[in-house]
Amino acid sequence: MVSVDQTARADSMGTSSKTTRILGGVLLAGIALWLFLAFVVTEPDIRIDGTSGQEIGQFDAFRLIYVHVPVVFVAYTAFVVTAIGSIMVLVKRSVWWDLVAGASAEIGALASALTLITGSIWGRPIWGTYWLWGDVRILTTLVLFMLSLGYLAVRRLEGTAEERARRSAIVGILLVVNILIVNRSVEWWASQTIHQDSTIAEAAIGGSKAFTLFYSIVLAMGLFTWMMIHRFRLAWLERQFDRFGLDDALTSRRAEAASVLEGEMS
Amino acid sequence: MAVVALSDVVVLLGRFPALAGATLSVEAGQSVLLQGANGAGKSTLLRLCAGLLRPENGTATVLGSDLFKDRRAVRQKVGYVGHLSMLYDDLSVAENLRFWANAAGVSEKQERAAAERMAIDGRLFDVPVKALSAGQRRRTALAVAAARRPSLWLLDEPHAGLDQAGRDIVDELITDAAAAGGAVLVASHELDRVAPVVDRFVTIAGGLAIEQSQTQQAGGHVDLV
Amino acid sequence: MAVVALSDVVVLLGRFPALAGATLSVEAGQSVLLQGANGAGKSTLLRLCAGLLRPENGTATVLGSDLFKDRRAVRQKVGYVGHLSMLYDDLSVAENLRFWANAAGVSEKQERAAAERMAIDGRLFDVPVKALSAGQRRRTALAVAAARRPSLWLLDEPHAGLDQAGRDIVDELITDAAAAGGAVLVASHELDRVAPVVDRFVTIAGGLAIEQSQTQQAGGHVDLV
Amino acid sequence: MSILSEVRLIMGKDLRIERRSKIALNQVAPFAILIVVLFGFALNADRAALTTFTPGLYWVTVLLASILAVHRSVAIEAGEGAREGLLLSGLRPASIFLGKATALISQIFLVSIVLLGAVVIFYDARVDDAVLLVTSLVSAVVGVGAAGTLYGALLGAQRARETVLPILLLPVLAPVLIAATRAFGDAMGTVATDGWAWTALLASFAAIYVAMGVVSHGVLMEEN
Amino acid sequence: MSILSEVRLIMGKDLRIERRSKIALNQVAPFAILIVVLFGFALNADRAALTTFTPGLYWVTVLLASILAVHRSVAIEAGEGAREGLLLSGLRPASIFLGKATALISQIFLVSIVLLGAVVIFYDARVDDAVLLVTSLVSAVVGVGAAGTLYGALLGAQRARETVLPILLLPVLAPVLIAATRAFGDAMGTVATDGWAWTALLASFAAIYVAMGVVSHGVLMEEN
Ligand code: HEM
Ligand SMILES: Nc1ncnc2c1ncn2[C@@H]1O[C@H](COP(=O)(O)OP(=O)(O)OP(=O)(O)O)[C@@H](O)[C@H]1O
Ligand SMILES: Nc1ncnc2c1ncn2[C@@H]1O[C@H](COP(=O)(O)OP(=O)(O)OP(=O)(O)O)[C@@H](O)[C@H]1O
Ligand SMILES: [Mg+2]
Ligand SMILES: [Mg+2]
Repeated sequence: MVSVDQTARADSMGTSSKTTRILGGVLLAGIALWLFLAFVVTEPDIRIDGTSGQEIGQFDAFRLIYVHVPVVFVAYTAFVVTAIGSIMVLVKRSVWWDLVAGASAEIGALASALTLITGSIWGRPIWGTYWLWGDVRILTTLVLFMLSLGYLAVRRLEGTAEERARRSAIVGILLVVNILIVNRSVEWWASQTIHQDSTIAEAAIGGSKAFTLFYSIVLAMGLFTWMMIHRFRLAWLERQFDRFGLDDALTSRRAEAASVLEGEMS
Repeated sequence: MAVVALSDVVVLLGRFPALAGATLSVEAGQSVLLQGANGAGKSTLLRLCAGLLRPENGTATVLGSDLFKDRRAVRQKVGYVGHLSMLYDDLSVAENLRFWANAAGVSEKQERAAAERMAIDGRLFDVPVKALSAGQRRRTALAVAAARRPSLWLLDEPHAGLDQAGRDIVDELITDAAAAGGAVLVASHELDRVAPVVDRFVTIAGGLAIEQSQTQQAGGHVDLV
Repeated sequence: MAVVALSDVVVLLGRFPALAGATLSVEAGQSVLLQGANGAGKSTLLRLCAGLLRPENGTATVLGSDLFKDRRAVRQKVGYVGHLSMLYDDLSVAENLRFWANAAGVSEKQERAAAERMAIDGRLFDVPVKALSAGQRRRTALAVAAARRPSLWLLDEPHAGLDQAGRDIVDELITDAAAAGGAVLVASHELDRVAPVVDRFVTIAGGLAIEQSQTQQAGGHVDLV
Repeated sequence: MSILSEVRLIMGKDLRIERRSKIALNQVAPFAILIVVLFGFALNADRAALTTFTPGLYWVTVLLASILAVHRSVAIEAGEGAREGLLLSGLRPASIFLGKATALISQIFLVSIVLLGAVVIFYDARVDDAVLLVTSLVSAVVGVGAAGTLYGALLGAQRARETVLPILLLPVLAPVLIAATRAFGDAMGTVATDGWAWTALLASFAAIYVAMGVVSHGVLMEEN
Repeated sequence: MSILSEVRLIMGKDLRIERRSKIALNQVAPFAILIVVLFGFALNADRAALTTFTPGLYWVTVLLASILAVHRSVAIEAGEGAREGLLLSGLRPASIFLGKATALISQIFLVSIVLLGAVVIFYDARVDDAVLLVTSLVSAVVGVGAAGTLYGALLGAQRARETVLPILLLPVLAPVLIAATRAFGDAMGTVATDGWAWTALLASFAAIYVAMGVVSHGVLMEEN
């Protein structure tokens, strides 16, 4: 239904702009610097045990912190944006915010998945297991990830754009409510945690490590912004594309009436 | 004021423009036949007027309410009978009538009258709806709508499945409703049947609504092929 | 030999005798209209002949097979089109046609011919069946049955939902089938429509089949109320 | 019509359909009991383990059975387009939510009582604090029923409902599982914890979901 | 048409519908993972218990997920009366059974592989004997798929199917649960038992149900 020249039009639009290209360039350089900081500048986590004199610590596994912690921040930010977007859909009846909420939730789901994956990989050498039951942060992250999958499943249900927007908005708002409840319950359930505190304390984070961690969080937020813009624009273009398609579809749909209209004239 | 006032209305089903800029105005006391080829958009138009679909473009007012803003107000006032019966399969005919009458705030007397009007066989009152034949089901659905005495009737192929007696009743229903100052939209392929009982003919084609001229109305039959 | 030979057949739906001793015989080359009030037992009779219901009593032979013993043999040979379309909602029209043609061992050519015969719009081939309008769905169902070139047609209100062009096609289908030596049973309430194309009239009432006399046939309209 | 009589109308209809089809009683309850028995096989009939984990296994089973009940509650409206009938009826969305939720809650409650009998028999569960047990049970069931009705309505007549519903509902109900397991643990004397604190959490969950249901049902029905 | 091409036709149709709707992949698999997680909560995060009971919990979950998959497989035919279409088509009942069973088995297999990954991560399951594990898995899945198809066909378009199917199927699958749990216990090193003997049992179960299905599908379809 979409004619060739319209396809071309949509192609030439793309999802980037001058600003995002610059941002992209900066981020690319940022990633190079990040790799340099994470693998060259910073030391692995090696300490000497006071009594036995053996080397202990997390060794190179520690470097995972420069991925793990930043993606957590991205996940949290993304879901906050989803919640805001969902509320705005209902308040302003705007599809724009629906696309924001959707784009952000996708990134949030990805980031929480990455948190789980990097955390599990990290857990294997440090705790001797991929998974720790009874740890608040780990479990809330998991449930958060699952809730976001549910939200994305709802976004994919059938219906008109408006219908889907309202439905998803309700689930999006419930997402936040759910996160709060989950947080409460898991906190009570598993108040003990062997998760991050000990790590930071033992690894004596400071100096170049602290800087690199801080830097990677900033970089991750930059990446989040960049991805948000692109994902949103893609969704927006898809909508526009539907609009172009709609014009054609309307024309060919109306053409079906031609014979009847002729009969009416004569 | 027009009971139905649609202007350049577009309705999307998925991405398909089932209505592609339809314009139609129906006054109180009028009955209108919607005719047209399969897939032309008749059912879509009726569902739009019932407040069950959202218009995408254009302007649309039904019974004084804007379909973009307040579909709920519209829904309560129309008598829509579509392809699905909207009955509970596990409940008996009597129970279904009772429930829907209650839900619409209709008195028991009015409900009885509607069942009688549709000539629903007394034996059927205790039969669960799932066991009904196609025509019996349709009668019950019509009775549910009739009990509410709607000011706008939206009938999607109301004769389909009904026997001779049932058909006559539907014809009466249409004439009476229009006579009482209500408006009626009937989508149907049985032109010979519906032609004598309606005031106007509208052909739906390619998602557009096309008014038929007097001469064609007189013929009572418009060939679409 | 008669294509359909029912004698005193009783069919129970739950505990209700939807057929209460029906007797009917149809020869090859004949087309028969089944008429009668809602709930009379027309659909039940057709489903019985399609081998989809089990007779309780009496004797029943269809296409040479005893319905008490070998319903499977019957099922493969009939072209039954009932209220449900028997199509897969998630597959497109083309995929449905292909699947059912394959299942019945029908060649692709025959399948194409059937779709063409039912004048299924080319645009529809890629539309999933769940998105079709009532009439489009019915057309597709008829095409599936037509592709099999059955020797016994069992049509339950085949005109319902079809537009003018579709109705003409169904009429043709009935005439052609009978002319080619097949047998056709059509249940319908549109007597004026079906009367001209069938050879015999049978009224179903109270689960019994009552042959109509010639004179009544000529009238083409039997009032049942 | 007053809200209350609207709620009674919807609830009465759902319960009457249940009385007629006896699905909760004859099918959901046996399903739940079967799962309890399967756990017996799955845990290798390890008596001690069964007793320790009774609260958890009980509540996983209640959740699974509840999903079946929610399906049924939605299916009642989905069949012949009755959902659209409700839209056209002019009933208040809030009443529809409350009516369906009440009917669902009473069915889940019934099933969970039957199941309680089953774990007492099969897992040899003992009840130390009956008041706590019943209070937490009721709070949990109200929460499950309210959340189930809300998400069920959201999916409505979607054909994908059968499979989307569990993945939407189960994470949402994870807190109920945790809290109810703990509260039961206390009431059955298998865990040393403050069961009443957990019951408070269950009650708040229930309150939040009933409120959310009342509010959002309007939005859902208004604009679908 | 040969039996083989009939089987391919039916299987191809079911798999095409699955590719279109992606239900097994996007919905049944997440559902299964969710249950695995819920067990974590339910067993109070008792690490040792989780590891010991991994095989049992895994198989209870596979069975529950399979029930969803069977529903879907039956629902495909139930919707617009396609089941009657198949009756009228002249396809051999045995081919219909084999076609639907193959499609179902391949979906359950996919889900159970995904789930295996989940228990390795969440329950820290380790695999000592991969050959035994895979052989028993395949045998069990074939049995579950065959039995599911058979009972699914039995219930057909019954509206009560959603709730009857589990209570019909779960008792039938109890032997699979026991045998597969044992075989996995051996393969994962949590129980000292002869996993191959249990696998033989699973294989016989599968063989019996495939045979029963081929034979009785004819009777079921002939005489419904
Ligand atoms: C699947 C396993 C894991 C998950 C789901 C997970 C999740 C999280 C989350 C949600 C946070 C943010 C905490 C907050 O600020 O609220 C976090 C932070 C952190 N995680 Fe993990 N984690 C996992 C495994 C690990 C492992 C194995 C280590 C290292 C031994 C680790 C080290 C850290 C550190 C150092 C932080 C930053 C601490 C802070 O500033 O709060 N994590 N993780
Ligand atoms: N997702 C979709 N993709 C393509 N076409 C669609 C889709 N959904 C609906 N349609 C088309 O929209 C139209 C709907 O028409 P509608 O049901 O209003 O027709 P109708 O005039 O009532 O026809 P009938 O006489 O057959 O009942 C059909 O042509 C159908 O093919
Ligand atoms: N369980 C039951 N209890 C009572 N009556 C039943 C039951 N099942 C079916 N019936 C009755 O059996 C009859 C079935 O008739 P059938 O569907 O064959 O009618 P029909 O002639 O096709 O009618 P229509 O013109 O309305 O399609 C109906 O009268 C129906 O009420
Ligand atoms: Mg229509
Ligand atoms: Mg009938």
